[in-house]
Amino acid sequence: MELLKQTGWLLWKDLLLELRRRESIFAMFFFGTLLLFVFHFAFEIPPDKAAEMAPGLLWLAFLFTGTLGLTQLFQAERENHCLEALLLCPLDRAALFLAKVSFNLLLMLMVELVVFPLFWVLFNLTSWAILPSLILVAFLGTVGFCVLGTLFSAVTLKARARELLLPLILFPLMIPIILATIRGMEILLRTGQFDEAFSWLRLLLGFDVIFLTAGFLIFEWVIEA
Amino acid sequence: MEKTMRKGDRGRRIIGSLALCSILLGLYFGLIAAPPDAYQGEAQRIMYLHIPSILTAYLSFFIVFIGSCLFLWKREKRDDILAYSAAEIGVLFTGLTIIEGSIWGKPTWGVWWTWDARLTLTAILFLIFVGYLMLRSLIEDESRGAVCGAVLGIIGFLDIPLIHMSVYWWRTLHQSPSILRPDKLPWENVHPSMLIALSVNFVAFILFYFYLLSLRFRLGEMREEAKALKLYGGS
Amino acid sequence: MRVVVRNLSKAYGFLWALKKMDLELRPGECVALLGPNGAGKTTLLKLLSALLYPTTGEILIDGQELRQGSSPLRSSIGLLSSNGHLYEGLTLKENLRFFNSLYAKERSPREIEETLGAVGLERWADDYVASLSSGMKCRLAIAKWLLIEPRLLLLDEPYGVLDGSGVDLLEAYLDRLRQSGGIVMMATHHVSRILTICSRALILHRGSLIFDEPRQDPWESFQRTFAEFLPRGEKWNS
Amino acid sequence: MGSWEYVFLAYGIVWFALLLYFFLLKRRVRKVEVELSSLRSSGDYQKNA
Repeated sequence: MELLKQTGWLLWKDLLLELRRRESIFAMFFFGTLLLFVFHFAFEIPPDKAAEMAPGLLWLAFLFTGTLGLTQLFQAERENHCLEALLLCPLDRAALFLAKVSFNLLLMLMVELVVFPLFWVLFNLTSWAILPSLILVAFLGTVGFCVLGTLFSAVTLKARARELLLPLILFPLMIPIILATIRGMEILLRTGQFDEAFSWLRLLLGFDVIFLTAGFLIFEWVIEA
Repeated sequence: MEKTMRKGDRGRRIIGSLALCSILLGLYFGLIAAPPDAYQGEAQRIMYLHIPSILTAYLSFFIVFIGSCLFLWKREKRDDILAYSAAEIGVLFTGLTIIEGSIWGKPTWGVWWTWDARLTLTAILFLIFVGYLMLRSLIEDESRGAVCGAVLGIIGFLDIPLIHMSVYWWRTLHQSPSILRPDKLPWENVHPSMLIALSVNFVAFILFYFYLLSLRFRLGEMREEAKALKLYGGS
Repeated sequence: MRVVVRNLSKAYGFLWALKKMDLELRPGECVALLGPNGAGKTTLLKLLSALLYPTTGEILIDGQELRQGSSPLRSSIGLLSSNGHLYEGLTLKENLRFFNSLYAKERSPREIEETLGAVGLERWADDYVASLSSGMKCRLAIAKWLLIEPRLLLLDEPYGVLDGSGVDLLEAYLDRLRQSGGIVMMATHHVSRILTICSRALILHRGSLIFDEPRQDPWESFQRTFAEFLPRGEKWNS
Repeated sequence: MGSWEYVFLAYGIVWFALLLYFFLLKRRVRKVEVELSSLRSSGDYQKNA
């Protein structure tokens, strides 16, 4: 229970700082929509193959936007040695991990809230019935991205060339997420039912559970190193 | 420190000589003794290189995982040196595996690179290894670099099965399983001497791998000792 | 609150920051930590507040070993660094509320305003910390520790930024903390000022403890060691 | 190219790279040994005092 209270306060601080500075959220919004347009120009998508290519482009936009958010994640802690201030408190390090994961998750979900309908319109997809399952797949994918992304954002906190190193380490490890979400969405768009996409969904769920627990255990050593 | 140096060296020399003669044996079997494969002809001989090096790459990734776990648990510099040495040699073997794979691909499929499941997996493993070495070199603080490297080693290893599953599902989705499935080892029509060639080469690779690993580990230990001498020598 | 330091040493790569130190801090003591730059003062403070992992040796607080991670011991340890450890983007009140809640000390807004008044910052209560001068940031840090009430307070050169009234405020707080059985350790270069209030002085030289004596009035031994090891420029009665 | 060329190409690259790494490693080990012996023999204990 104590863990949740501390996580709540940390999240309150992060959201307050973000609402005041509005650095990450605007940058991620515009970057997401920009990427979507750029992809649209870059690839001539024939209408019949739209269902096949659309999820891939959408998820590329989310991944790059998410990485943008990740590099800013510990920015507040870097100023004024605030990370030391947090480590001084009798704070459960897992609470800090949980707070940072949920903060980045909130940011990415807000971006997805805007980019998703835009994507829907741009690729003039029609079937509304499968929207809830699409959202479920996108949500699980974003959770997996935020969990591993937060862990490695902390790992590369004090490394040189941090912004280059983070994507280089993160993307190979993200391949299960990338494949699962894109293939899952594509099957949903193409067939409309869940049967085939179910195995991808199980993979996503497994990914999230494994790395959430691994993150919980390992984060403490990373942040204290 | 003197005594262990000599014992370690003698042990390593034995492994070295064993590795050397098994390599020669492997070359003999692989290139001369084994008959050409019914479908691929001579090109199939590259398989005697390809399979052992893939397994050695996975073995070195497993050693990085073990070294990383031990280091995070007991924080002994020795385990970190083991993990780093295994990663460095792992990169070498994984890179070679990719080169062999594409060379083997040319005569059998007529193209240098196909998104065949096994080649893709080796490429991903290579990227993770490169990420590990980049991370270690870009973090100045020694102890922090070791901890962060260990975390990447553990998370990377935990991710391998998930990557396996997703890549294989992704492959079966696209490429209908052809008769010549490179993922499945052609065991049925294998000639006994082919089997011998494969196993001898496998032993040769493993021995040579452990020889290189112990040598690199020795180098790491000596560097650590030199650092300690500069440091403790002063107090 | 008793702090026992046994065989403590810390090395950064090739350099010894702290060499084999043995130390004991008893309740009610105000320890002055003196020494030239790079003598290991900050390293010792960070080790005592478990921000750094000792290379060898251990630190026992009330018999329990101080280890990194979220040990409950941390709620009784405070580190006051003159301008750090505050969120620039938050206002003064939010900073205090945030840190108090992390220390599991629910403070009502009235208490927070009172403490801000005590340190003379009530007028800037709702401004951002970024707009404060470093002296005012140090006062806010004092307000933070006033509310959290640590048993062991470590200070890293607070005199540098504080003005006259700030110093009196700080020294009054340190006296109150000592009376209630807490321990104070301050690393500083303002030797004369700390000598007036400290009950014991330590001198660090290149990571090793070369002087550790309780205060007496005619303190020849201190003057001798101090003059011998510290650079000329550092007049001890400045 | 006949399939034999590919075989030799593959074997050549692999064993060349492995032996190259082996010699580089040997050189690195020798370099550190020299440094270690100089450190140990000269025993420059004063440097850090």
